Amino acid sequence: MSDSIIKMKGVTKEFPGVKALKSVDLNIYKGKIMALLGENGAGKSTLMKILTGVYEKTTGEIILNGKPVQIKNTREAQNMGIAIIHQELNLISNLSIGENIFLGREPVNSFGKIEWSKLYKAAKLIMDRLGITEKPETLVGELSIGKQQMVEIAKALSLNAQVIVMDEPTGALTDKETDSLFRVIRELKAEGRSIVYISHRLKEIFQICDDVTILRDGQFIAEYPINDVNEDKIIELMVGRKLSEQYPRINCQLGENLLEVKNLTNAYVKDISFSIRSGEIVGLAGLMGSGRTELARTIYGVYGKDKGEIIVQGKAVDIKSPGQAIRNGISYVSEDRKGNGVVLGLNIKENISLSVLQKLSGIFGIIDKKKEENAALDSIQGMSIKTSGVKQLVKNLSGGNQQKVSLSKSLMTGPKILILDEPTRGVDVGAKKEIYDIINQFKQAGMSIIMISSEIPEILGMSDRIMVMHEGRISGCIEREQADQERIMRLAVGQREVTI
Amino acid sequence: TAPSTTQPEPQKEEAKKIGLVISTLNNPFFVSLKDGAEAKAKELGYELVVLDSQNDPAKEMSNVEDLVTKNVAVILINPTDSDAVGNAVKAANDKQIPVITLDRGANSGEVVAHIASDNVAGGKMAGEYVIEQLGGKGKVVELEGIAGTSAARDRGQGFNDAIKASNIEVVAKQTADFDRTKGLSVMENILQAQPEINAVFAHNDEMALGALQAIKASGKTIMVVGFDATDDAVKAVEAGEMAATVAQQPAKIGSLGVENAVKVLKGEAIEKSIPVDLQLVTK
Amino acid sequence: MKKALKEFLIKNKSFVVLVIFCIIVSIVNERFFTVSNILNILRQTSINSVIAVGMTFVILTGGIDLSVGSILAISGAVVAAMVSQGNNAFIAVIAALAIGAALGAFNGLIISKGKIQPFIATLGVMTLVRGYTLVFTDGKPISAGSSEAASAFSNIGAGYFLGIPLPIYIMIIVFGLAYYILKHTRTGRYVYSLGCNEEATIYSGINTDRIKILVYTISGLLAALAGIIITARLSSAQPQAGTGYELDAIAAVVLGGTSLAGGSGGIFGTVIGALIIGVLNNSLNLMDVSSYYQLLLKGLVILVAVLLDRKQKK
Amino acid sequence: MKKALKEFLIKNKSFVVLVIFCIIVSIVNERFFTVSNILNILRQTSINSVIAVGMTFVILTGGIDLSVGSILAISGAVVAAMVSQGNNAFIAVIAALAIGAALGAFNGLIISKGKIQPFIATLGVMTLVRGYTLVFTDGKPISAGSSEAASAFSNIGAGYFLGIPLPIYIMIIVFGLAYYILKHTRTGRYVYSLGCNEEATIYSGINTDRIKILVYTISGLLAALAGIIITARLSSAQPQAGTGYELDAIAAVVLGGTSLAGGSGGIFGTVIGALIIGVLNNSLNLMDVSSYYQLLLKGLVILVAVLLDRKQKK
Ligand SMILES: Nc1ncnc2c1ncn2[C@@H]1O[C@H](COP(=O)(O)OP(=O)(O)OP(=O)(O)O)[C@@H](O)[C@H]1O
Ligand SMILES: Nc1ncnc2c1ncn2[C@@H]1O[C@H](COP(=O)(O)OP(=O)(O)OP(=O)(O)O)[C@@H](O)[C@H]1O
Ligand SMILES: [Mg+2]
Ligand SMILES: [Mg+2]
Repeated sequence: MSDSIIKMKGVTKEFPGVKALKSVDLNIYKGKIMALLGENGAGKSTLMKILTGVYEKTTGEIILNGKPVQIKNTREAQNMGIAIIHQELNLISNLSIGENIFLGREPVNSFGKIEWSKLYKAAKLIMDRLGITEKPETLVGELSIGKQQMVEIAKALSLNAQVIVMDEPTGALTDKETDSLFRVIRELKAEGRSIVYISHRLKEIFQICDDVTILRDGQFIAEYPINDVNEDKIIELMVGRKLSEQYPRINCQLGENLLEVKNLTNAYVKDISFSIRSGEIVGLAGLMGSGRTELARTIYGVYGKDKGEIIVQGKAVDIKSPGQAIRNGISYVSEDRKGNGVVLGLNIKENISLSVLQKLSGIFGIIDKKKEENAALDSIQGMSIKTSGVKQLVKNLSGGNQQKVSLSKSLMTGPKILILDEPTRGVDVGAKKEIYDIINQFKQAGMSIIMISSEIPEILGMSDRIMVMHEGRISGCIEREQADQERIMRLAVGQREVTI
Repeated sequence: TAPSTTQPEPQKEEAKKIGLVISTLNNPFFVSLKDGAEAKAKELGYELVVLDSQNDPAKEMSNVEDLVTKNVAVILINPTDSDAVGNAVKAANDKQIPVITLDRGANSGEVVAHIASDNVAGGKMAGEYVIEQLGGKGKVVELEGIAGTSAARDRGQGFNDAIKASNIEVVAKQTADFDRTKGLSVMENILQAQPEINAVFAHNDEMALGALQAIKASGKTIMVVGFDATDDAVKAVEAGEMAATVAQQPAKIGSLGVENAVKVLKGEAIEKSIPVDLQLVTK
Repeated sequence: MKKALKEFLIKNKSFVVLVIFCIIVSIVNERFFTVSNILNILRQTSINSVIAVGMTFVILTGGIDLSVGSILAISGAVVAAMVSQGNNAFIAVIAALAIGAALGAFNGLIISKGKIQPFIATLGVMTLVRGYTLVFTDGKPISAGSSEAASAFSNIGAGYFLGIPLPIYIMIIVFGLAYYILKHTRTGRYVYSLGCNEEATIYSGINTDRIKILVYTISGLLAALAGIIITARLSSAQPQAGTGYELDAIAAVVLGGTSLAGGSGGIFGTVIGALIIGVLNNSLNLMDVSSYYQLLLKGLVILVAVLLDRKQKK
Repeated sequence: MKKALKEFLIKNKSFVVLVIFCIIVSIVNERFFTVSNILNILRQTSINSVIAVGMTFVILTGGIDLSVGSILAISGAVVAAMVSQGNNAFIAVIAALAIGAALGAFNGLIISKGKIQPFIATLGVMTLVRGYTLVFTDGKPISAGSSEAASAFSNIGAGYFLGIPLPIYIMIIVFGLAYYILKHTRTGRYVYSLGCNEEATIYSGINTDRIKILVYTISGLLAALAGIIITARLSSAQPQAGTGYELDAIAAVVLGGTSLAGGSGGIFGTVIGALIIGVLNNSLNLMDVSSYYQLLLKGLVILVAVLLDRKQKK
């Protein structure tokens, strides 16, 4: 085998009450791309945080170029040539793109003044390479999540590191950006740099990785060259059993129109009209920034509307807040779980019950703790949430499990109309399947589901009908039978359909 | 030095304005002083501008500067502190505005008159009364005002000077910040610590009245002497609950201040030092 | 059993601080650990405790309330004025509580609907209400008088029941109710959730504006209650009453381990925090420490207590 | 051009508030808008401004510094004591500044390394330092005396250069330096970054502990500078000097549009905020508003100003 630049040996990490890593090994080879795979909560991010000095390991060894090293903080890791793109965004929203990219490494003149022109020129260079078209002076807070993710990548690139860890970098990206990223990754590889690549999208792994390392339950399972394994094999190693078909789409009897939107218009979306029937899944596709999230949040009452009507079960409803949306049977699972999907500081039980405490409490608003706990336990079981108990803080769950908590919370309200915004972002294959099964279950029960997703295979696999948005408008609507990747992309970039 | 501007021309309307910079209005004593001054000004037909320094010499300085800008005819200052007021007085001096100090003096700057009753003498008066009532020996508690204020210093000094000669012992000396609520809780605590107390001297009536509540609740009989003779305290003395309070006649200080300011305006000569009698209010 | 105790002590370091502190003071001064002094401490603590309970609600949502001292003063002035005019004590108390609650609701309103930061909003209200109290009282204390109503009223602060001062009962009831609300009711849960993540709470369909208005109303109401107790004890209301009390209340809350960022902590901690401050004040008086050194020591104790209580680093 | 102006005004509503306020006062009172009164206001504002600049640094990181008033007092006491003992004024000033910086660094240390919340840490230090100041001064004012050193020293506060009081120059220099540091140096950017997202700042390899220590040191240093100016103006140091100044400084920062949550705002806003407070104090005095109503109006103006300045809702 080729030289390993980094060897992690017997790494163990204990959090209070959780043994996240149990003697894990990882090899990173020079000029190679190592995939790090595992279910949600397997310990991938934890292992990488140890490598980059965010966490201290409990025991174990890190060997860099044949020499054991201690990495105490991010700066030391950077100095050793190790950079990381974190799974969750870590940007300063009040600073510009350029400032974020060079944060901590700004060029200064001899008076200590930052050389702005130099900084922005250098930033522009990296941004061009990644195909980010915004001005480097733009504040990061004004960017969509996807663009922010690209800035995060630019920042890691600017470090010129020998080893770059990418923890689910494509979670928020569309295909176009993913392509630019892969191009850059291949260039980096050609330059002899090493990359650790974490993703739940197995297709990507086969596109760019050279080797795979698989973790399960905080334990090292196996390392293979990519050519020695196939997708099924990897899934089996990850979840410890075989999985059936990926997208278990089912056909249901379509019922009445549950939701009808007419001419909905505000600062973000223009003249949106559509309807959805009971037992139907409508996929909502579009490029990053096309306004899908805004549309969902407008329906959900987060943003006000300037014009238009929302009709639930034939009755026009006035929705000014999420509370009113929920009371009208509409629920929303956010794409930004850290920001507004879950309450990280509360425990699982408290999160799951948050939207329905009204139903779980009696006189004077006294909460029926027994009922609450049972509801939470049901969800944990139904969703296979990996946790030490109902009282674990959501903060300490892995990303994917947080997503399941977010979904559980919405489902608790017993919605008739469920809007899912990137429901499987950051969710492992096994859990994805579980989530699809759950979605289907509710579809069968007669729910209307709007599913926003940037993964076109998922959209194609799950939806009965696909709506595509472009610049705040619906640019087209395709029946499932006529849908394919190319047609969706054409609509997404704003090309009107010629046929039909 | 300051750029000398032309001397303010006396304008008809403003010539009647008198400024009063008062150390604080958070204390009934100074409120009475202000009331006295206001009543007198009304009687004599002058407008009185009252500015509150909130016990802060820097604010006091600003207040004097603002009065200078306003071009008042005379400034009455009740200083927050005798040292710190000096530059404020000088600021008025620079613009040839006469200054009269009330209650506390100024250690520098030109002052046409000082009207006050002496805090040290008042403390002494209280001390002597306690000696007399206790027959020259006993245990007393001293409740101090806000640490670092001149009233607390002077009254404490006078009191302690007086009892030095006797066999009276100060068994506890604690601050209650001139505040009635604190007077209550501090006295409660001292009552827990000291089995035997014969008298309490408080640097103002507010603390004395608070201490009185604590003593009443404890069921003990302890003589309480306060300072300032506020309405509430005088009532308590009349009711036989409080033994005595030192009256400084703040209203009189205020009204004398305005009276003399008017004399200055009219060009009459006035005394440089105008004492206001202290009185011991007892039943 | 032993393990549970150990866990309790690790989680509640401020409790340990309090106990150790009490032991030291008991050794130094034998009068400290007597029934009468303990009742004394509890009664003195009741004022700060009642305010600190309201402050706990506010701080748990991530807010702060600087106006409690001023609200205390105006409520005290109103109740004293009403009682002195011969009104029924009960009606006067209700009126004062209503004023406190209304001012608190006003705080909550400008913070939630007006979107002003709590620190500056309540700073403004603190200044405004203090000014109004001075106007209302003309800067002079208001005596409750010596009518029958007045003596009924003064019982609230000075009375006893079964040998224990009434303010102690009030404090215990307030603590108990607050504990129950925060632990076991919907509202309590929303308070924590709001403090942890406001946006997620809104997305969960909860009207966070209402929660904000509620916590400031509770804070105002309890500040008024504290004002009534003080006024009743002294049979007189001071225009400057309550100045600086917000700092003592905040200190009690934080010493009790509640985070100023909101979302974590609770009433039990506040009980301990208020007691630490109460014991500190009492013991410094008992030991006749000079007032300059009292300040020095108070600052030191605050720092040491929070240093000991701080969250362990990862 | 016009558009740029419009944008500026929308972004800087506090500036508009200040201008409108000044116009109203000028109409009501013709003595307001005179050279001598404007110099007067600026000089009065200098103390609060200097403190508020330090506070801006602290608040931008998401912290708060309640100890500035106490640091002001001890620095003033030290400089007065040294000058009165015949030391060179320059050396005395340096010593006082060093003490302020050291106390600020201590704040920063216990906040960063000790992981104590800034509010409670600086509350502890505020109490402790006030106590120590009382011990140091024995509760009495310290006069700078009338030596040559003393008169040289008093120039800092009372002197003029080209007809303009020296404290105004000091204020302008402090503003300018702070503006430059925040806008154009790494340190400045890290201050914003830390206030906006501490974790992300740490992940970027920045030593946030050092930034925290630095901002509190700056705050302490500037509080000491303010203490020196006051002491020089009064030729005497008061043990109770600076009490409550933290609130005025915080008010200036927030009125200037800086968020107490950290990460957004800046020095220009603080200039405006300090001026609003300065003009308010001066104009209420000029217009003969009685002191009780002054408090009332001050509270009202704070509320109205922040209501106007608040961020627009989406
Ligand atoms: N700060 C923490 N405190 C306690 N437990 C933690 C903490 N961080 C992670 N864990 C636990 O460690 C385990 C591994 O988590 P980690 O985030 O590394 O998973 P992951 O493999 O990255 O999963 P995902 O694919 O969902 O991102 C999980 O069980 C998680 O609950
Ligand atoms: N805070 C903001 N300030 C200004 N513009 C914004 C802001 N947030 C979003 N936008 C803009 O609003 C539009 C919609 O963005 P949004 O990211 O919600 O779309 P989306 O279709 O959900 O894409 P994504 O795949 O990123 O979720 C974009 O043009 C985006 O740039
Ligand atoms: Mg992860
Ligand atoms: Mg989106």
